[in-house]
Amino acid sequence: MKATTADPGTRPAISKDGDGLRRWWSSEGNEFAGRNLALIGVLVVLVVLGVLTRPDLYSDPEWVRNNIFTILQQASAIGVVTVGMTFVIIGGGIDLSVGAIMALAGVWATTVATQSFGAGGMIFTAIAVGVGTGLVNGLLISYGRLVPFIATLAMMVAARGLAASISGKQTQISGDATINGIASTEILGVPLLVIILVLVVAAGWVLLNRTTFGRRTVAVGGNPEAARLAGINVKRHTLLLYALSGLCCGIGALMLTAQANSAQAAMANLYELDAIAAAIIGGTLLSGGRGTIVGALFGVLVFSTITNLFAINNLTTESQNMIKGGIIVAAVLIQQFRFGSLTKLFSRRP
Amino acid sequence: MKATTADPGTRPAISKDGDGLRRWWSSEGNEFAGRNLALIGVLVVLVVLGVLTRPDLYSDPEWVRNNIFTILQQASAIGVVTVGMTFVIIGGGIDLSVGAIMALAGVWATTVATQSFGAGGMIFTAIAVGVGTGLVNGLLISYGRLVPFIATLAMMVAARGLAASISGKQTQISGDATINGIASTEILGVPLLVIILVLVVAAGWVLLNRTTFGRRTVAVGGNPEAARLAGINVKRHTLLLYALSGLCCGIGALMLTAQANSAQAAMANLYELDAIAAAIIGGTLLSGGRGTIVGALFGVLVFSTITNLFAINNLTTESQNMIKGGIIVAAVLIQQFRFGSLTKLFSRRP
Amino acid sequence: MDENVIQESGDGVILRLTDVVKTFPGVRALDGVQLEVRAGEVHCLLGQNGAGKSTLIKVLAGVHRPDSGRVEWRGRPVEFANPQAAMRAGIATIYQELDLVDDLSVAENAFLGHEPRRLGFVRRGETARRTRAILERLGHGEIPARRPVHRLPSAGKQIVSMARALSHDAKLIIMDEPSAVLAHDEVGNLFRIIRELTAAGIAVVYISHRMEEIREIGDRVTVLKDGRTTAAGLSARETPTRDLVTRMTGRTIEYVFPDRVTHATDAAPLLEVRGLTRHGEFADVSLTVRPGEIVGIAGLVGSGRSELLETIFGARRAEAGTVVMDGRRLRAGSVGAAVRAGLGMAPEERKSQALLLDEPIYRNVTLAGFSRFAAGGFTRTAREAASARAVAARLDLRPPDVHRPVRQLSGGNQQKVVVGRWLVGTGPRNGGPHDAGATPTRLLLLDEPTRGVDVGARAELYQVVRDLAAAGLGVLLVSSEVPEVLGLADRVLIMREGSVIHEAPGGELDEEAVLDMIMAGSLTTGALAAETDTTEGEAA
Amino acid sequence: ACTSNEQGPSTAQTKGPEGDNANAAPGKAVTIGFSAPAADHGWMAAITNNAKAQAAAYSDVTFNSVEAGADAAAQRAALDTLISQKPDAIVMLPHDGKELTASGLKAMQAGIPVINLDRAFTQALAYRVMIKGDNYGMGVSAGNFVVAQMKAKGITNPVIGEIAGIDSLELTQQRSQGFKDALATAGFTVANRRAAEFTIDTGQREATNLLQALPKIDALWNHDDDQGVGVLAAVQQANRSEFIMVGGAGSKAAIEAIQADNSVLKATVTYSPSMASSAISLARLVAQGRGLADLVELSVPKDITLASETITKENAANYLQLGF
Ligand SMILES: Nc1ncnc2c1ncn2[C@@H]1O[C@H](COP(=O)(O)OP(=O)(O)OP(=O)(O)O)[C@@H](O)[C@H]1O
Ligand SMILES: Nc1ncnc2c1ncn2[C@@H]1O[C@H](COP(=O)(O)OP(=O)(O)OP(=O)(O)O)[C@@H](O)[C@H]1O
Ligand SMILES: O[C@@H]1[C@@H](O)[C@H](O)OC[C@H]1O
Ligand SMILES: [Mg+2]
Ligand SMILES: [Mg+2]
Repeated sequence: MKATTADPGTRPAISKDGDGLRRWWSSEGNEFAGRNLALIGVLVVLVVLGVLTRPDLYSDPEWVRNNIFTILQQASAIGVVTVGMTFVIIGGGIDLSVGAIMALAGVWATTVATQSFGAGGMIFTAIAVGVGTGLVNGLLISYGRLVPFIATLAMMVAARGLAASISGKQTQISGDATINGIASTEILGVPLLVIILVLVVAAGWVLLNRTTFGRRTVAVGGNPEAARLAGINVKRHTLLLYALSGLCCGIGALMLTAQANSAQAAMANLYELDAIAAAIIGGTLLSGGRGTIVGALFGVLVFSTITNLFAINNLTTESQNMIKGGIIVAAVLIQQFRFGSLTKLFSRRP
Repeated sequence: MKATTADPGTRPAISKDGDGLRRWWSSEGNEFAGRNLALIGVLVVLVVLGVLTRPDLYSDPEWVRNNIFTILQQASAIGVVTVGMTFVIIGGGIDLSVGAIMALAGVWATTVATQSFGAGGMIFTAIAVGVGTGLVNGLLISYGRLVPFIATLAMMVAARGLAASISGKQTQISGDATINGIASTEILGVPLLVIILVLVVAAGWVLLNRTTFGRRTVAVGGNPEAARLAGINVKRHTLLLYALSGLCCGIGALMLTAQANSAQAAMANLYELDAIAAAIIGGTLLSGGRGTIVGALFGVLVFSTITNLFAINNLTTESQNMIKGGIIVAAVLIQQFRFGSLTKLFSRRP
Repeated sequence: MDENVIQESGDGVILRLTDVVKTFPGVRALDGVQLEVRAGEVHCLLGQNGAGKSTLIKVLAGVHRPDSGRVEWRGRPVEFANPQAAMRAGIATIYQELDLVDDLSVAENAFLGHEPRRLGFVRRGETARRTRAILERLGHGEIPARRPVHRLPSAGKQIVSMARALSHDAKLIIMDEPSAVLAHDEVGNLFRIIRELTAAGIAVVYISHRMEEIREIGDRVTVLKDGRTTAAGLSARETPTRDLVTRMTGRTIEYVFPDRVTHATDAAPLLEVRGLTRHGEFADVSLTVRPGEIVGIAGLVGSGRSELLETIFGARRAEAGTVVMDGRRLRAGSVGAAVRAGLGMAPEERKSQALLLDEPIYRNVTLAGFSRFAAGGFTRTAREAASARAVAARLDLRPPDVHRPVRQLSGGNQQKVVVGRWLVGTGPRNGGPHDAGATPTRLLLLDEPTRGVDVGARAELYQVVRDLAAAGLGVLLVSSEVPEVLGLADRVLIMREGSVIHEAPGGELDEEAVLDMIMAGSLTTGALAAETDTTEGEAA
Repeated sequence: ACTSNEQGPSTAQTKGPEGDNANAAPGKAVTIGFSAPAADHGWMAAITNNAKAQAAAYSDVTFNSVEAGADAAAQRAALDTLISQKPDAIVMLPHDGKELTASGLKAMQAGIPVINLDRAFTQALAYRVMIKGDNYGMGVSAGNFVVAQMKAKGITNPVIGEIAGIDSLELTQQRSQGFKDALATAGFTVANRRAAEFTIDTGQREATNLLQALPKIDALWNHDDDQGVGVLAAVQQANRSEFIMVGGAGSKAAIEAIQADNSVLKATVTYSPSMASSAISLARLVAQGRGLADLVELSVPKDITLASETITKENAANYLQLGF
């Protein structure tokens, strides 16, 4: 949908070309740098709140280190899925089926038949299911001309149904030590899940900002007609975007399965909402044409840091929810505020 | 979001406008008439499926009459909410908080304190809570410049939290005979709930198609910049749209409370998804600027007819879901097919 | 009624701007503008693309607030807080970019924001009736008042924009390049209305890049350059063109077409179109373009030229007929196939069909070619930017910073980006191996390439097109400006109601003859709206 | 009657440390961590409230609750946080026993005894004590009651309906299986089964659908008394009364209705959230290294499964105070 109010963010300041400092980490320009800085600010505030409310815990460096990894691990599977979602949204679409695809991929990968092929078979299955369902989404949308919202909603319903039917509505145990090990392995002291997240985010960043695929994504989402008249195969590209999202779901499903040592038709419930919200909070336009991977990651981190803050403070669910609503609003308002003033700061003429 | 594929409908051939038959019930023109006809076709197919699978039930006219009212009653609360949602979407926004607002309104209206004021107090409370939260949404979006998706997501989380806290997470029984009677009263053989639905849909249709408010909604969603240049107060209008959606939630909450003789913080779960899906299936563009109330009603009816079909055939949840996904896809494909050929039919030059 | 009497200060001035300044982040769009408009005159604003004309009128219309300076309206200093305030004060505006709502009808658009209403209900009959009256006045009574505007061609939309301006009881009407999307006959119609308006004492501020229009309709001229007034109150009829152009650009420009090169007519055709048909748009069109040849298509608005180009390019699927490029038949309805075969198209509507408004200029320029710069799928933006800078320099893009989002460019400069897309890498070779983005395009389809482009840049563009042809490219050009077609094309096709009715070498036709031919069909006035809305009678 | 509109746990579900009980004597001060899924309906809310109230009843217990959001992943994260704070024992009602077995193991390996509440872990290593309800048994009790009633009425080929809870939960499957097995002993089958979502509005919706699909029924089992409020509303709106209905879990409203005997609801089979109170008591003893006073053993037993009792008009008075 369209923002109905004029967004001051759509007309960013002009900067001198060469200013590397502001550009290096977000090739999309100041605006995004500004937004990301603001999100880092929000994260810092959340951590400070944690320190203030639980000085006892935060005084133990070992606990702090563990806590950081806890937050990151919690963000890992949803973070991977959010990368795919960000591509889809930048490309002018939306994917409501990510949670359901994760469940289907997880459940399929943990059937007795699949598990008999070992870790390789499970990984292959999860990825194949993810990419396959993503392709179906893409076909329905690009060649069947279904609205993305409806096509992926249908997939969401259908994939959960299929997952329930494959699993017989039972939780399926993963007996594979390699798969389960994904959740407990550390490499040089860093949990493997965190490493996977970092790799996927890095790959997503490169893909979006440094490859022709990324450029086509922006073009297709920003003005599909212009993209088409410039010779870009809009339909095929759209198809690929949903396949990419499906791929991320497959990876995410393996990560979740490893964490739970099991999979279930109801798992990853409403991940689509979280992923979309994280992408948007990170600065991706829901109407397509622009967005950032790094921002989306920060969006995910904001959510998992909030959850962590609530947990260490022992809040009841209802107060959690009320406060969470407030924090989301505050985070976005801060972002806008910071962004506005940063822009002014950067564009001030000597 | 934007359709990522070029829509050949954006520059349709010029057709004769004069065909009154195609226009009388949808002032928005052929295209919508085509879509609505197609949705009626889908409804007919669903009913025929019912007849074929359960001839025993369908042979009893009394049962058929009851069944029609059952379907309509089930569609009533969500139908009312969908009318508000359709306005918000046409106006370029989205409202993810409708389910949560309904829960909050329902729970607030059934507190012991409110109930002590009787039916009037309960109705007033539900409406006031609905409009109030809608106004908060609207303020955040129009004056706080939050993206609608994020603002209403925050409201969704916060309103459920508040509802849980008000209700102490308990189911609250409605002891008011007048309120509960809404669900069982019939007027001239037609259930009151159905009458309310019809009235709200009619009012919505008039508001959209015959008043300045409605025409401005189309302008604000279709081209906010043009609306602003034409002197429309886009911010205030946006605010009013969310208040309208909140109003519908308040009414819907009362209807749901009457049906369940109670209210609960978890009620109306995911109604937002259903309402958005119904609006879109009915032909409303998620990007704003175009939509029909009658289409949205048909969208709701398709969903409740599907549910009814499943129930009379005793399908398991998992097959229900798989088939439902398929039906949604098929419904939209049929619509497009019908729509395309109808347009051609109507626009063929002599 | 009294307060509606125009209060003129001594010399009939109703609007006076003094030292108006408006800055956007990083740009001083208006840098001390003076303007004085008298009641009942047509006051022309002249200036290069990006000079600040649109920004100035947006200040007048209450869209932008000036940073400093004074605006006096009918003798009183004013500051319009929003468009509504300006409208209420009696200033109506036709904006450069069409500002209509696609899904509202012609009548609803005309009266958007001030609908005739009763208790909140739109008086639809009244709205339609008043709209029809205005449309009649505009000479377009055939446009159905109840048709959604997205079903009108762009010229029809322009008429609706005008109708909207006339729907207000305005004392000043501002028109920002209204003729850019109008064809010859329509411009005549527009001028008739303007004369009616000024005769009634209404002032008109008129912006156009076409000198002959300024001469015909204008009373006085104010020239803007880089956000400053460089000349005010010149006579529109008497000031020599050379003078005006010099004040606009700071240099002298020969407003002439580059020489034609003669070339072999026996070369094998590059493009061969046979019997191409799309019902309701055009029928049985056949044409050829040889390498090095510029073929122009003249015709009225709505004669099907844009659809023809789009169909050749595969953006629309042909219902019958073939497109052959280099002896190989192109797959119908596939832009990809056309691009691979060496076709390129600069479409008619820049905003909806060509630009990524929020992306930087250079990425818009290289939109059709970034993959040719890429290595192994990885983009090389530095090279893209360098190449885009070269294009920007050739077309005199202002400002020339290619990292700026296209949205911030003035209308004419946006148009340069659209055309520039197909010039990437075609510049004078600097010999190096760096011409990675050299376009493989060998046939260029140009649809109204100079829409909104200023005199200076236009001359550059003509030269560029000639150079391309000289380098062996074929060009198929559609333009509603007959002199442009005649001056640039080697061969001219004339289209009327979807058919090619005449073909002749460019040198053998004159403007008069062409106009006669294309107008012959306009008697039916079928161009803007094919049929009248029969439901309206009953509804009224 | 808006009985359940009042807040607060019913005190009957908390057992104060009474003087004559050897376990009542305060022991060493302990911290008990607690984690249960977010409560969105009465039963789950009662679980959390009961745990809190029971902990408050002990002077030697500090209660540290981390309510974990919407799904297993969120709960896992909350538990990581809890484990890192090293409480003396953890009481955990997992979203899904299998999905959270790994977290149980992790806590046990960190030296924290885990009391697994209600939804069972898959490995014995993952918990010190398990206390749970009997989902299968609940279905059996409901089935047995229906069979007995049908026999008493002399109905040989009854039409039986079932309104289940959230269908993707394993506990729902177990309940349905128990119901089916018990019915099978008399040769009965379920004619139509709809799954609701433990909420009133979905209960009303699915019951309406089911009643529409079965123009005449003899018996109906609804898995959950929370959604039962909606089910009863639907029954009343459809003007149906030709059948008997059995509820599930044992809410106060349901027990009152059974006692009043003015609706189709004739019985409910218990699945009491009081198990959360018991879990806290057990956690305290385990953390303090004590056993159950009435048992010979010196430490708390490993597995406790509550019986699912059938509440009817006859015995309703006894259960009223246990209703939640
Ligand atoms: N919103 C904006 N943000 C930043 N710069 C802007 C914005 N709008 C206009 N500009 C800049 O202001 C200058 C004046 O633009 P303007 O549109 O007024 O030119 P113009 O005279 O109307 O040109 P044209 O003949 O091409 O329409 C240009 O340099 C343009 O890039
Ligand atoms: N958006 C539209 N909706 C309906 N009909 C259209 C639309 N655009 C063009 N047409 C119709 O298609 C035919 C050809 O129009 P087209 O725009 O191709 O003509 P053109 O010669 O290119 O004129 P222009 O100079 O406006 O581009 C006309 O009958 C016109 O009315
Ligand atoms: O809703 C309850 C469910 O959450 C619990 O696990 O079992 C009893 C049910 O009534
Ligand atoms: Mg301009
Ligand atoms: Mg054209």
